[in-house]
Amino acid sequence: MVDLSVDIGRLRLANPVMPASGTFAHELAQVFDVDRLGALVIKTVTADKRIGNPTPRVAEVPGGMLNSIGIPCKGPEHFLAETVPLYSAFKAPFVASISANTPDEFARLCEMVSVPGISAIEVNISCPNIEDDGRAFAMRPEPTLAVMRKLRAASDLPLWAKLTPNAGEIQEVAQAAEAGGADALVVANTILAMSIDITSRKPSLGKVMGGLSGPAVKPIILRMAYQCARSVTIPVIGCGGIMSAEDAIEYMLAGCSAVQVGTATFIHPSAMLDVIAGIEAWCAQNGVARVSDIVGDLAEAGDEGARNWGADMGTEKPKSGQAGAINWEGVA
Amino acid sequence: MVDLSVDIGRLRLANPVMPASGTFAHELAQVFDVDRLGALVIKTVTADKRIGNPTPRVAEVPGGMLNSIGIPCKGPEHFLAETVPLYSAFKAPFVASISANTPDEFARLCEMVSVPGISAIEVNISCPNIEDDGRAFAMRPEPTLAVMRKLRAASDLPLWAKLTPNAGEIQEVAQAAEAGGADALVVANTILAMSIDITSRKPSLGKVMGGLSGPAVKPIILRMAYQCARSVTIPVIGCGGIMSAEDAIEYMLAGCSAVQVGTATFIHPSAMLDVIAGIEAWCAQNGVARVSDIVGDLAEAGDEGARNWGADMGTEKPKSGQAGAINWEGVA
Amino acid sequence: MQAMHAVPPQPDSLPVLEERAEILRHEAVNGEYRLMQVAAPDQARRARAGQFFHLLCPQDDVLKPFFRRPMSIYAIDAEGGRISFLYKVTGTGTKALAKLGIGERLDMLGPLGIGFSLPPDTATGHKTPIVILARGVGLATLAPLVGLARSAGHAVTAILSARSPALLMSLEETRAAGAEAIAVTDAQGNSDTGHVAALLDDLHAKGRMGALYTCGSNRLLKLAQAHAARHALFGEVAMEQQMACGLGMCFCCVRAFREGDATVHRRVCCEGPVFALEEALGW
Amino acid sequence: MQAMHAVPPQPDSLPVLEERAEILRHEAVNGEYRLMQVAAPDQARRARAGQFFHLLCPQDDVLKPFFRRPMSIYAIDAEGGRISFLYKVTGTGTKALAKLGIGERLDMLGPLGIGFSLPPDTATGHKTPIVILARGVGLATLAPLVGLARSAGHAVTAILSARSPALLMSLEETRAAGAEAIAVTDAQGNSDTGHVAALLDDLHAKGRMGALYTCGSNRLLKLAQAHAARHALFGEVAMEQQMACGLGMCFCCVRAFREGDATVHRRVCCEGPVFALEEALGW
Ligand SMILES: Cc1cc2nc3c(=O)[nH]c(=O)nc-3n(C[C@H](O)[C@H](O)[C@H](O)COP(=O)(O)OP(=O)(O)OC[C@H]3O[C@@H](n4cnc5c(N)ncnc54)[C@H](O)[C@@H]3O)c2cc1C
Ligand SMILES: Cc1cc2nc3c(=O)[nH]c(=O)nc-3n(C[C@H](O)[C@H](O)[C@H](O)COP(=O)(O)OP(=O)(O)OC[C@H]3O[C@@H](n4cnc5c(N)ncnc54)[C@H](O)[C@@H]3O)c2cc1C
Ligand SMILES: Cc1cc2nc3c(=O)[nH]c(=O)nc-3n(C[C@H](O)[C@H](O)[C@H](O)COP(=O)(O)O)c2cc1C
Ligand SMILES: Cc1cc2nc3c(=O)[nH]c(=O)nc-3n(C[C@H](O)[C@H](O)[C@H](O)COP(=O)(O)O)c2cc1C
Ligand code: FES
Ligand code: FES
Repeated sequence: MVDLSVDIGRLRLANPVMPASGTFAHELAQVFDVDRLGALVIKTVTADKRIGNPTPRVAEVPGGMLNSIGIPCKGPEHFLAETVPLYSAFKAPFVASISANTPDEFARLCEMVSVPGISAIEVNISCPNIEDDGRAFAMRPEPTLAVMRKLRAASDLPLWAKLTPNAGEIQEVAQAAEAGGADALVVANTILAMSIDITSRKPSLGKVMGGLSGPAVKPIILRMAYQCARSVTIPVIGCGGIMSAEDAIEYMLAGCSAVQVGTATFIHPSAMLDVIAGIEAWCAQNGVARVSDIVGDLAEAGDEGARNWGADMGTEKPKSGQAGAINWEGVA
Repeated sequence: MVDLSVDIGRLRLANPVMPASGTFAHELAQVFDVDRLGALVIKTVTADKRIGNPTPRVAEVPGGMLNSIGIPCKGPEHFLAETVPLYSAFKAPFVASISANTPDEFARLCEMVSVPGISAIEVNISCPNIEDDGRAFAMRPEPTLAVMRKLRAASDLPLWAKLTPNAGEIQEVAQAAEAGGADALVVANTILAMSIDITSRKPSLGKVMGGLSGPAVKPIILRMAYQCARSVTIPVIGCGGIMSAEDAIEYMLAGCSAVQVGTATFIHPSAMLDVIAGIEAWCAQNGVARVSDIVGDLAEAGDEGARNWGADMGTEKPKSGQAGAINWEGVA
Repeated sequence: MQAMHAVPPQPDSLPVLEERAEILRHEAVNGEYRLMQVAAPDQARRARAGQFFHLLCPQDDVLKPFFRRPMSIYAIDAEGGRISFLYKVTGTGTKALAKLGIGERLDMLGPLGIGFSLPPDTATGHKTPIVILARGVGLATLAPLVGLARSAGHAVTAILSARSPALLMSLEETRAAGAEAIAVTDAQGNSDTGHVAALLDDLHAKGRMGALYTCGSNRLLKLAQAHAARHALFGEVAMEQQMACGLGMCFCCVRAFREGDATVHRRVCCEGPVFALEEALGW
Repeated sequence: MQAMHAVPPQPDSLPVLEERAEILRHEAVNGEYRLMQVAAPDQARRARAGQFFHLLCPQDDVLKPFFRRPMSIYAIDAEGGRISFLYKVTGTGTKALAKLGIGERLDMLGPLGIGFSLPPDTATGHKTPIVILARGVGLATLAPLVGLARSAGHAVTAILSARSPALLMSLEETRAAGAEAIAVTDAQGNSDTGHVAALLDDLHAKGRMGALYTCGSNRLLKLAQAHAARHALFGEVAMEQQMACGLGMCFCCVRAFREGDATVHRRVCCEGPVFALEEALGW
């Protein structure tokens, strides 16, 4: 029996797998029992009512998808009256995701939605701050710190800061989010991207540019999750391109306490269950009693071990690799 | 007959396709006549001698590769004595790529290599500036402007500034490069990424993190190339994930005057010839007399046209799409 | 979030299954369309006319096609546990689909969405006669409505439109189900709005048009809306939009609809694909 | 840039071709290795023992495997226009390779790299007798050297090492080529360094070891280096390293070598895969 539970600050999850915001809703309960998930993170809700972006809102690219859904939203009143009762009826912890146009509006919304039934609030600071030329809050450390401080003051619930991979130096943003009072980080949102239909010569998306997600982004976001995990003391939740248990384990070895699965659900609606089952099987096979033990358990880089081709003389142990023989410098 | 020539500032190329730095060398002439390429861009040369990074230096990821080759280099003297004569013997324009640890070292190297036989210098400002905490020059606009000014003063050759996609706001960096005197931009270098072998629990690369290239990055770099092309008046050369003529045409429609092909050459050594032939064929089929005519020739986004499924009543023309019927606002 | 309902909105939307169904038949119907029949007993039992399945077309390199592809149910054999699709080979996804051989398996998610509903009885307590106006993909989507309506006792007239007679499908099947089928084609010059409008006027005059169903053409949609409005008829339209999740979660599949004075977005995958005729805005 | 040479470094490195070669034979040799023969007349004509081909193993979803895979030439039939590979099914690439059927095509880039050279004549003007020390992949890489050396008049002794007798390959072929073959295995307990060192001493004493070639084991490399140094013998080693381009352009395939007092990097793909025995540092 593998212990799959993980702690995200003071919130204990039965397992480390949950949906990514915007890729999950109660309709998935038509396909499987969503209470088997570690948590239920729902689509971002905004302070204002929004219609979302023009269609086409999605496009396929090699190894992934683009989306420019935007955040269609019926506003916080509808959220409190309809959404909260709906999702708090599930047994798995319900995590709201919120966003707003300015730090103050964000804080007011955060206070408004800090109601019973909600286990944590994911604050989607990857969206535009109109007080900073429409740059996303999490593009830079300073506005991140500022908005997180206001959000922290507005709620006693655990706050998960969702970072944007479009930032140049995500570690610094991560540290600012921690300093501002985040209980955990979600690394990360989608990467701004585009594609063009060369036949019509049009951008594939109605809004021209949109967010890339799916397998293509995994190596990039994994790197960012690794950098963030090494830069902060709060838990990091990895999110980007996870399609399988192996992908999730990579994120956990890189230092993530839990993972979110987005795009994979669109291809296989029960992908998250496969990830949970796969993590459990891998732990069992590898003698891991508690999945939390593998968080950050990364070995040192190097050629030895798996790569020691030809060092196969019976029982003699492979010697340490060539890295010892040479002075690796001038790293560029 | 399609006119494939393009102008990169005052340098005319016979066609818009050239190799990306670090993925081409004279050895490719064993496979095909490299004088058929638009230009020959070679591996970055540094001011100091370097051994490069520890092995493993490459890894495969879904839809692409990671590399942490570093810049093994025998120094500028060797470059002038051996490399320049070797490559200037080819008919295609020879483009050197250079890099250094500080702005002054960079400028000195630039002056040193501004010799006959070299048609342009690609300045790889995507590498660490030790005077800025090891951040790449092109991570921010200010150091970009500073280093480009020094480089401009050091050489009369065309200077192509190669930007890093790890920057948070690449348009601002692009504008700084133009302001600093760049004759063209190359958008972009590799995206910092990583992967982990979950069996050995080791990073796949000896240096842990490395640059992602190949099809996976195309939507991201295409977006950056599009943003840069709209932010500057100098030509932009697109570089990232081009595997086919269609990919190259996407970049040109997005505003790129030429393209560089990197990783594709590792899979199919003659990939660049296929891209050239494919561009020519596409132009011929689409009545494009000069390939330079498609640069930036992007139609407006929207549902109409290709997407107007069901508007197939004989000869009647499809009406404008639903975008007209609804007020697309609250874009998020 | 829009449209929150803890219980599925219609009894039609019973729990959804992801199955790897075996292909039983797979053949070209004409130069553009292919018919595919699969064995999927649990899904066939749940399926209703107007619903669709979200098909995972075989993916090749770089996971292309990445998304599933929505495909209407062309025929349901609940007892035999079979479902058929009639699809046009269009792009990456349907081209990959077309290569699947008999005995191979296809990953299908569904049934999804809200199907057709039948019109209320007439004022005199009779079964309302219905008219179906189909073109393009509508020939597939509306096909199972014929059987549904006939077995509920409705008289059915189907106007089937296509570019050429070779592209007309379901003509025989429609007649075999006891419906009248009228074929119009561009090639014969009788498929334009004028001709079809005259047909509808005639059917209405004869008392055979008490409700209107359409799918597959924006022009026919406008025409149907005009006629339904003029005569205050019950009507439905099945809509298309690109889909990612197919389940109502991603909001990519919205289209604009009239709701009183307002224009609202509805998700084709779960609030449709069948919508009230008068509310559709076309595209 | 390192090692600039406008002309190829050896006549061996003649222009390189990318061909889609037809598979003529493809079968399991034992539980680990497979033999594959392809028709590639132009490439076979250029190929030399010790060189390799860079194979594009069939790619499945997400272009996996992404890189080509380097594979030594196991046998060359220049007249018949055929090349053979002997390979171990290891990971993604070789697993995909193993699925290719006879008549299918394999995209091969090559021949690449620098092959084996034969030792200079002895002081007395005789053909120097050579000893081959092979294990693992070395059994494949060194195989064509036997024929090359035999046809140039060299006496050849091959010490073939494996975990078990079932994994020994090329024994019969080696003998058929007129070489002496000595098999040692872990299972029989005669493959450890002590036993092999005694064999080498014995061969040297008998005047049968004038040059040494090795591949496939770091232990055997060290052993060969010690013996070659002690007796001042000519020697070569074929090395492995992960490759991307295979052509010398990317610098991913470096290994460390001794060059006088310095340690330098050389690219296995184009400065090797065959290197002077005394310069290799092992790994
Ligand atoms: C509810 C519903 C039912 C449908 N039923 C049928 C049917 O019974 N028979 C049939 O032939 N076609 C039907 N279609 C259309 C069918 O889904 C498309 O032809 C198919 O998705 C095209 O995929 P492709 O990869 O071949 O084309 P591509 O053009 O390569 O597809 C690119 C993208 O656009 C989307 N797309 C392209 N055309 C359409 C379209 N008409 N509607 C929605 N998305 C589209 C694809 O799903 C994909 O995401 C239906 C569509 C919907 C929404
Ligand atoms: C010059 C040369 C000649 C070779 N000749 C033979 C031969 O004749 N027979 C044979 O069985 N094997 C040979 N090898 C080893 C062979 O290339 C690897 O077994 C193969 O690349 C493994 O690929 P994979 O996808 O199955 O394994 P994976 O482990 O999935 O490969 C992952 C990555 O590591 C690389 N890699 C893995 N093992 C090796 C290795 N031993 N050497 C170099 N790269 C490796 C792969 O190329 C790939 O880039 C040779 C290697 C080199 C460099
Ligand atoms: C269709 C779609 C809608 C999304 N909407 C939101 C959203 O509302 N809020 C948010 O924080 N992230 C949103 N995301 C981003 C995802 O939560 C996630 O960060 C991203 O998709 C990367 O994970 P993946 O590769 O597993 O999909 C959305 C992603 C997709 C694909
Ligand atoms: C193995 C390798 C080595 C590279 N070396 C350099 C380099 O020395 N200088 C440089 O500016 N870019 C270097 N690059 C980046 C490429 O020039 C190019 O920007 C990147 O690979 C994206 O293009 P692609 O997707 O077509 O490969 C290297 C890329 C690879 C894969
Ligand atoms: S396809 Fe996802 S909401 Fe309709
Ligand atoms: S594999 Fe590219 S240099 Fe050797």
